[in-house]
Parts: sequence; C-alpha cells; structure tokens
Amino acid sequence: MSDSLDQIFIHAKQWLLSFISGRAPDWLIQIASSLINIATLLGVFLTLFALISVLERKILGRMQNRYGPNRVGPFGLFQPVADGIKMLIKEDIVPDRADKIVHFLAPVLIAATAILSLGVIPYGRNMTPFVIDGGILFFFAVGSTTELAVFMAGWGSNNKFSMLGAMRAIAQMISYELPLIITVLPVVMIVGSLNPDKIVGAQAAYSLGFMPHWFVFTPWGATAFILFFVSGLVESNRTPFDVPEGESEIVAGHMTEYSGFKYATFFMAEYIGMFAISGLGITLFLGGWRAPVHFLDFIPSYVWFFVKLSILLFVYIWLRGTLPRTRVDQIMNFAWKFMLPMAFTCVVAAAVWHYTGRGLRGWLWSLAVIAAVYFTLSILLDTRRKFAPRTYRFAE
Amino acid sequence: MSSIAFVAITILTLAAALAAATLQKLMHAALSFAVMFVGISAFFFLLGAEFVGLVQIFVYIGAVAVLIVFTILLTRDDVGKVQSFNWSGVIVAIAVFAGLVWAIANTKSLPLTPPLIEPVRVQRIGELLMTNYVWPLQCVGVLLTAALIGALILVMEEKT
Amino acid sequence: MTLSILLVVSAALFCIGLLAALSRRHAIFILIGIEMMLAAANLNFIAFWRFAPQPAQPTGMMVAIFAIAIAAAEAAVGLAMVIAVYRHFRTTNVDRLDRLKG
Amino acid sequence: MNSWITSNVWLVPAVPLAASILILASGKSARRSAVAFAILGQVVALTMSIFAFVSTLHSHSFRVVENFTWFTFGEQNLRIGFVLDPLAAAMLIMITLVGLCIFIFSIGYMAEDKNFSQFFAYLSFFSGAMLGVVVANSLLLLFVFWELVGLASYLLIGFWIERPSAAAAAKKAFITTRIGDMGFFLGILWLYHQSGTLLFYDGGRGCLENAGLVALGASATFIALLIFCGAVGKSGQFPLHVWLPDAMEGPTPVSALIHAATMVAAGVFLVARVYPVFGVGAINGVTPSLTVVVWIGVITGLMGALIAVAQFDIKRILAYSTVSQLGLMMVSLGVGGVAAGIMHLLAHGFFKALLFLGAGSVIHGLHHEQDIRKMGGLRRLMPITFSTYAIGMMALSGVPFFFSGGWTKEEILHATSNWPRSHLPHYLMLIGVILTALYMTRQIIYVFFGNRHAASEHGRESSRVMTLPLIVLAVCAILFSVVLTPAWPWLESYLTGHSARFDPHLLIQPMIIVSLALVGAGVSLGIWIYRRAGETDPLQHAQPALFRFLENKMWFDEIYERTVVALSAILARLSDWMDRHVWDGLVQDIGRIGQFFGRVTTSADERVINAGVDESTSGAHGLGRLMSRWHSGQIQTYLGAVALGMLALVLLYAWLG
Repeated sequence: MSDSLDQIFIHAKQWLLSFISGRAPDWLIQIASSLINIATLLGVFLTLFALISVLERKILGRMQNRYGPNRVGPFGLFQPVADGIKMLIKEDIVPDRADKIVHFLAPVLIAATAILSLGVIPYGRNMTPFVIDGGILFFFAVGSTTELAVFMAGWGSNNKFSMLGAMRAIAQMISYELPLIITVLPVVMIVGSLNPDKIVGAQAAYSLGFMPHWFVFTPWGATAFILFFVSGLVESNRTPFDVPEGESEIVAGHMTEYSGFKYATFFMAEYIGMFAISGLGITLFLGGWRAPVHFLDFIPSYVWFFVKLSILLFVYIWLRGTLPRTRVDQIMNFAWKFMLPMAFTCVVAAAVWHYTGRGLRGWLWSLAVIAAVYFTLSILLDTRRKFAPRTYRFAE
Repeated sequence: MSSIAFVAITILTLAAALAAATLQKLMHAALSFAVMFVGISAFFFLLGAEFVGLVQIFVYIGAVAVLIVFTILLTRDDVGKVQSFNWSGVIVAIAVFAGLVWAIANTKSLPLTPPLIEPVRVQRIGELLMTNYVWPLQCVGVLLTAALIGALILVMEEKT
Repeated sequence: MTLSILLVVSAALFCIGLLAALSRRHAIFILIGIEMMLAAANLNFIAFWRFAPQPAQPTGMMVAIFAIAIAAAEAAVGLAMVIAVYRHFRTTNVDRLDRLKG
Repeated sequence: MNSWITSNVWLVPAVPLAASILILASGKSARRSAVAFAILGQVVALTMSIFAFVSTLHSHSFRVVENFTWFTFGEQNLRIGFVLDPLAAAMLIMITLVGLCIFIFSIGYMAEDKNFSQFFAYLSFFSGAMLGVVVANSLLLLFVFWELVGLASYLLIGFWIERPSAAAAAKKAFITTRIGDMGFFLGILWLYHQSGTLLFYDGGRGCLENAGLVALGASATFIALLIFCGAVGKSGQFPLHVWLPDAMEGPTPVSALIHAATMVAAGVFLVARVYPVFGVGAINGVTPSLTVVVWIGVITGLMGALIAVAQFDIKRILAYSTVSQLGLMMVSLGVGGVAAGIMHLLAHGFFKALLFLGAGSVIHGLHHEQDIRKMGGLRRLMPITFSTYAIGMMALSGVPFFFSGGWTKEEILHATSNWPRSHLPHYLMLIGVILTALYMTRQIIYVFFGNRHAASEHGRESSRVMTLPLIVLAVCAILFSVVLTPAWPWLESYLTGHSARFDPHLLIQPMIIVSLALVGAGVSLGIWIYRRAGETDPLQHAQPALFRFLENKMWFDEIYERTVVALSAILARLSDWMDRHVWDGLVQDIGRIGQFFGRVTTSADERVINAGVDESTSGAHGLGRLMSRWHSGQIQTYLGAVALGMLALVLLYAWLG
C-alpha cells in the first residue's frame, strides 16, 4: 500500500498520458509528459510560496512576540491571496529613460532560472521532473544565470540605487558561488556521479537499524552542509546577507524601480530560489526523500522530502528573525578567507574518510583534519582582527 | 523532431550572434551575446554533448557575460556616442564565409548523417580527464591561475 | 542535419564573429567577436566528434572543454586589459588606440 | 842585415803626414811651430830614407815586402803592403832631400803670407803622400796615395784661392789629372779582375811576379795602356799636359816641389814600378804598349820644347821644359832604358828644383815680376842666384862631364839609338836636345845678360835662407854626376842590380861627342839669335805667325775649349734636357696614369657604388614607408589581414587537396 501511495503521482501522470499515448507521435508525448511535470511543479511550489510568505510573517511576528497577519481569512491564511491581488492591481511603473527591454526581461529571466533549477531535484522515489546525467551541474549552471538577471534588473531601471544594489548582489553571489560548488564536490566525489537520484540512492542504507547513512552525519558532511546552507543563504539574498535590498540602506536594491506584478515575480523568484537551494541541500546531505529511520519507511518518500524542506525553511525564517544584517566587506572576507579554505578541507576530509575505510576510524580521522584546519583558521583570522575598539563618530 | 529543433536553434543562435555583432546599444549587444551562448549550448545538447553544453552555459553565461557587462559598465563614458561602423570588415567577413562554404562544398566526404550513439556520461569524461588528460588539466589549472592573477594586477587600482 | 550543414552554420557563426571583431569600434566587441569565433570552433569540434564513425573517443569533447576553459581565461585577461586601457586612454574606441602605429 | 827601418818602411810617409796634421791642429797663428813641425818631419823622413838606402846596399836586387790585410768583406780579404827596393830607396832620398831644400826656401819666400802655417801643412801633407806612392807595394795603396797627391797639388796650386786664375788653374789641374786617373782606376780593376791580387810582390803570387803576369795574358797591353793613362795625366804627357803650365799660378816653391821634382815624376815612377806589365810578351823588348809610350813621349818632348821657345813668362818656360823632359823620360822607359829614365828622373828632380827656386828668388827679388822681357842684366844684382841658375841651365841642357843632366841625357839617347823598332825617335830626341839648349840660353840671356829693363831696376839678392837651398841643390846637381858617369855607372848598376866596375876607358863614348856637339850648337844658336834681345823676340820678328802659334801653346787650350769642354757642355745640356723632359716626363706620365686610375676609381666609386647604395637604401626606405602605412595601429586592419590570409590558405589547401 505504501508503495502505491508513494507512487500515486507517477501513476496519475501515467494515467493522464495514456489518453494521448496511442494517437500522438512520441515527441508529442515527450512534450506532454514534460508539460505535466512542469505544471505540477509550478502548482506545488507556487502554493508553497504563498503559504510560506504568510507563515514567514506570522513566525517572525511570533518571534517578535506579536501576532502575524491574522485578519484575512482564518489565522490570516488568505493573506497571500490579498497580497497577490494587491500586486496585480497595482500600476506597473516603468522609469522613463530606463532600458525598456532589459527592464522587462529581468524579472522574467530570474523567475525562469529559479523554476528551471527546481526541475532537477528528486522530490520522491523516481519523482524527479527532469533526469539529467549532470543534474547538479545543470542546477548550478542555471543558478549562475541569476547574476546576469540581477544585473539586467539593476541596469534596466537606470537608477543609481538599483545599479549599486545589483553590483552588490552580483559580487556577493559570485563570491559565494565558489564555496557553494566546492562543498558539493565531496558529495559528488564520494557518490561518483552528478545525478541527484544516484546521490540519494547512495544515502539509502541504515546502520544499526536507526542510523541513516546520510552524508550529514559524517564530519566532512556536516561542515559541508553548514557551509552549503550559509552559501545558500547568500545566494538567495536572505536575511543575514540581504544587503542588496536592505531596506534601510538602498531601498530595494535592484528591485527599486519595479512595482506591481514585476515586483511580485522578483519576490516569488527569491522564495523559489530558496526552495531550490534547500531542496538541493536535502538531496545532497539529508538523504533526499529517505526516511530518517528504517521502520518509518512506509511513509511516502515525498512526504519526507517536504518535511525536511519545511524544517530548513523554518531555519531560514528563524535566521531572518534573529541575525542582524552583515556588512558587505565582512561578507566578502568571510567568503574568501574562511568559507573557501574550509570547503577545500571538506574535500580533503572526504578523501581521508573514504580511504580510511568509511568506518569509525575514517570518521575520527576526517574530524581531526577538519578540526585542525578550523582551529588554525580561527587563530589566523582571529589574531589579526582583534575587535577594534568601538569608535563613535558623531555627525558634524 | 530533431531537425526542427536544429533549425530553430540555428536561427536563434545566428540571430543572437548577428544582434551581438551589429546592435548599436552596447548592453543589448552584450545580452544578445549571452543569448547566443545559450543557443550554442543548446546545439551541444542536440549533438549529445550535455556536459560541454552545461559547462558552456556555466562558464560563458555565468562568468564571461557578466564580465563583459561589467566591463561595459566600467567603461561607460563614451557608450552614448554612436560607434562608427566600417564596412570593410563586413566585406572581409563575407569573403571568408564564401571561401569557407566553397571549401566545405568541395570536400567530398562531408554529407554524413549522425550515427546513433549513447550519450557520453559525465563519469566517462571524469575518468578521461583524470587519466589521459591529466597533463592538459594541470596546464589549464596553471593557466587559469595565471590569468586570474594577471587580470587582477591589470585592473587593480594603483595604491597611489 | 548533415555534417556539412552544421559546418556551414559554424562557419556562419565564425564569420559573424569575424564581422563583430572587424567592424565594431568598441574594444569589448572585438573580444566578443573572438569569443564567437572560439565558440564556432568548439561547435566544429563537437560536430566532428558527433559525426565521426562510432565508437569515437570523446576527444572532440575534451578539446572543447579545454577550449572553453582557455577561452574563459582569455576573455578575463582581455577584459582586464580593456579596462586598463580605458583607465589610461579614457576611451575604448579602437581607432584612437593606435599608439603602436608604424 | 834587415835593419829596423826595412820592416816598417811605412813610417817614412807617416811622419810628414803626422806633421801636417799637427800643424793644422795647432792653428793658423802658430807660425813658428808650423815651420818647426814641417822641417822636423822632413828631416826625420830624410834620415829614415838614408838608413833605408844604406840597408838596401848590402845585397843585390834587394827587396823587403811587408804585407797585411787591410779589411775583409765576405770571404775575400784585401791585402796591402809596403816594399823597399833600390828604385823606392833612391826615390825616397831624392824626394826628402829636395823637399827639405824647398821647405827651407819657402820659409823665406812665403814669409809675408798670412796663412803661412796652412801652406807648410799642405807641403808636408804633399811630401807624405808622395813618399807613400813610392813605398806602396799594392797598386790600390799606390792609387790611394796617388789621389792624395792629386788633392795636395790642388790645394797648393789653389793656395791663393782669392785669385780667380789660381782657383781656375787648380780646378783645371785636378780635373785633367782625374781624367787620367779614371783610366788608371779602370786599369787597376781590370788587373785585379785578371790576376786576382793587387799586391806587386807577394811571395810569388804578386801581380808583378811571373804567376800574376801569366794570369794577365793577352789583356796585359790594354791594362798597361790604361795604367799609362794615369801616368800621362799626372806627368802632363801629350793629351793631358795643358794643366801643367797653368799650375804655375801656385807659389814658386810649390811649382818647384810639385811640377819639377816629385809629383810629375810620379807618372814616370809608376811606369817604372809597373814596368813588368808593360813588358809582358815582349818581342826583343818591344811591346805595343811600350811603343805607344815611346811615341807619346816623343810628341810631348818635341811639343814642350817648341812651345818653351816662344814663352815670355819665366815659370812657363820652365814648365814647358819640364813637360819636354818628362816626354824624354817616357821615351827612355819606352825604348827599354828603365835605369836611364830613372837616373834622368832623379837628376832632373835636382836641377829642375834648382831652376825653379832660382826663378823664385828672381821673382821674389823683382817683387813678383814674371815677364822675362822686363828683366835683364841681373847678373851683377843677384850673383848667387845667377851662378846657381847657370849651373842648373847647364845640367838641364845636357852639358856632359861635370853636369848630371848631361850624362843621363846621353844614356837616354844611347838607349833610343838601339831601339829596334825605328830610329825616328832617336833623331827627334836629338832635335829636342838642341831646342832645350836653345830656349835655356834664351832665358839666361833675357833674365841675366843684356841691359837692365824697368822691373830689374830695384832687383837685389834674396836672403840667405833662400840662397842656401839654391847652393845645396847646385852642389847636388854637380856631385850627382859622379855616380852617373859611364866610367863608373854605380847608380845604373844599383838600380838594375848588376855590379858596377870602374873603367875609365868607357868615359869616352861616341854618343858623348854627338851630344856635346848638339849642346854647343844649341847654345851658340841661342846666343846668336838673342844677343840683341829687346822688347820683341827676334823669332817673333822673323816668323810672326809660327811664333804666335807657339806662344799660344799651339792653341791647345782653345782646341780643348771648343772640343772637350763644348762637348761636355752639350752633354750636360742634353742630360739636363733628358732629365727634364724624358725622365721627368716619364715620371709625370706615370703619375698621370696613377691619377687617371685614381679618377676612374673615384668616379666609379661615386657613380656606381655610392649611387647604387643610395638607390638601394632609398628603395628600402620607400618600401619601409609603404609597409609602415599598413601598420596603421588599427587592430582591425590586422585582424582583417589575418582573416584574408587564412582564407587564402584554406582556398589553397582545398584547391590543392
């Protein structure tokens, strides 16, 4: 029963396709199946987007000891509908001497890339929308085009603030793209393939019944996941690193000149980017749609995926609620001086772990390597930057 | 189906390339340049070399396009002025094109149909990289670091 | 989709790159032209690999990969130079950058 | 007994030479020391000569030879040496004795001359050189001293250099003797070439000994004649006698020493010394060279005597008499009477020196008046000079019995009489004797007898220092005849190496009577012609044309002037012209050719090379400029070029492939 429940969506799709499978040529069938995938994907994640946008405000509220939006619908659940309608009916202002085409294309491109990156994540047992041999690479390739889109947004609106915001965003995203990819490297190295399904497959086994072989439980896996999660935060311009559209400084960064539906798409793209990054994180480190314990296997795979996803999202929102915004140069330094070396050590630690027999001994050895590098780095970075005495500068 | 795709992609790429070559507005040209590379990677997908396509997107659109756009940004003061367009280049290009086409037409063994192949998996490429092509890989590594440092030095603001 | 047609397409791409390099006055567009030419070359490599009698060693692909890497490095350095030249000469108009005149 | 002197007989010439050098070194003002050195030198030389003469008496055909190597060049070495034999010894005595008398005479004669010491230096230099000629054993050494003698004669003739005539006379003497010496030098070379040695006597290998003579072979006559040229030049024989009369320009002691006793005798001595060469291949004593000697002697003798008759200058008459006497000596040598010639040479040395010194004291007395027509009646004014002069005149004209000249002349006539070749020379010599007697009596009458003329008004006798040598010489002229008489021909035997026997019967010889008759005829003819001697010479009155002919020395000077001198002038001008036009022209042409080539190369250089190089450089420059236009700095043009190039390659490849 669990299997049929697990594969319910797949069967549904097969059922739909059966209508046209007989009559149409095969490329039409292919297109149809990919269309179905896309449709379900959009449906699921757009509703999730709406839900999360409200939940985020309610959770933040609760964190700040206040209620979130609770006026619209029961417990404020219809708030996204209200927001959506608000966005739609707002006038779409385009700056006069802005670069019309670029201005218009920017939001489209951002949304497209975000959605594209969703396509390769395995949501459940053989529920990966597009199975590409170099799935992970596809994810990052598409991810990297967001910078161009952000730039187009910044440039198209012909506004100094937006331009500056775009610059900052791009700088930030480029410098964190490197650690992001290098943390993924150990996983791919251990699994030996760029295909997400194979990666999830590699985390299938359980040791002693209740210990799943997720990579996050290996020393290098843990550090890699943390680094991956932080880079993910930066990639999606989330809270601690949401400098580009830091309200207090440069209005809305590259999105200042956008209003109405274009702004909505930017907003949506941001959330979908967040979903994609966390989805990938889950696939790589948290065993994808695998159950944490063996005996909970009966629950369908996609349920586990979304449970893990919601946990990660909560962490996102949690972070947004608590951490202050970091300065741009601190972000940069942090990336190049701490994240990159640590990422490389994860690769080394993974190698050590692998060659010392993947057992406890390997575990300990890789932990030692990581600990050693961590401490030297902290000493190195720390000594040179004692906390500068607080200097007060008053406006003249 | 693939022939239709082939035609579509060709049109997309060539149009984007022509736009990149001829558009007066620099930014539009640069962006069409990026679009062209999407077209080219599509080509690669079509020819069964996914990995190269992905790398193409990743490298060109991810890095080079951004670089170009940034350079255009940094050298903006005369962007507004109309850049003159000299026609001798066009003539030479057309001549070369005609020459190449003539050469292609003349070589006998070319009109082949694509044989069926199983797609090259990334793992296979990884193996090759690590076995036959280790030396070129190291050289490219050195080259890239050198380029990195070189570019940095060239662009670094003098401390004065 | 025969090989010769593909080659014609890549030749076209190459010539468009040449056109860009030769006719545009802006320094960056010369680089863009060069990138196009390189891409056309990659296309040829992959095409020949694809149409080669199977089972062909994927050398074409390997060469393409390395070519892409090198082209990227070249682009980076080229653009750095353009910026340096701009900072020095306050112009990127190639016609005026003829200090190496004979 | 070879005494010390025989082995180093070279000391005899060395002493006077050293004396002359000392005089010169001690400077012009040291008059007294100059005389002392000169006289001392001469006395030492005389004593050494006497010792040498005594040492040669002991053995027959005495000959001592001292040879040594002068210098070596390559592997050949030149040997010279000194010889002492009767001929040399006799000559040594005669030269030194006569020299001493002349030295003493010239003290008085040259007293008021300003470069007095220089005169004595030259005199002793001359006597040293003459002694050298006599004792030389090698023809080359003889030639060296021969040249020194020539030099000395030049210096002495031209002593009063400020007088142009003296300078011209010295130059003339030197040049004419040089012409003779040239022949002499060629003879030496030829002889050396033939015989390989110039030494006279070298232990059998000398050129005068048999080995050397045989080596000469056929060329002996020519060598002899060439050497005879030297003798002709030096002794003033027929063609080259013109310098002797002009040499009278020198002071009288010089004339006495050089032109009476010594230098002119050198030629005769040379022929006597080298006589074996003349005698090679003689057919009963007659060789072609000797015949030539005879005829030259005859011509000179007659010519000298004839001219002497027509001269008015007291010294010129004596000069021409010397010429004729030398001719006579040459004839005696030519006909084979070597000893007779030498004996006449010695006797002539004494009485001719006596006559010259007499003339000198006459000139000195009459304050340098030399024309005999202005003299006369000096008999009472200058008795000593008159008496010694008369003795000299008697000896010269050949009066036999008491006077040496007579005996020697008689010997010569005897020798010429039995010359197998022809008797003509004998008869011509007889005429010569008559003529000699004639012109001597003419001179005596003009100078000493007759009434006094203008110049002789204040004539008075010379001082003792001048008359003493006259007396000594007069005594010698007389005593010398003792050894010459045929009764006891000691000197002849001494010279020829035979033993001499005293035989009074030989005293009377037919030839003596003939010569006595001839002399008597000559003297009486002279007295008869010149007893009314006045301003004009009777002969001139009788035969004016002939007389003028003789007076002008048979126009020899003029002939020579027109011929030899003119010829040489022509030659000089020709060579000058040759030099200026031919050689100079040639050099010019070569230079011009060189210039021509230079011009050709420079023009080639300019037009061809420079132009070429410039052309190529400008070509390269043009090409460079053309190419540089391509370097427009536009990067796109470069790219375009690259593309086109590539296209071309592709097409080429496709087209070829």
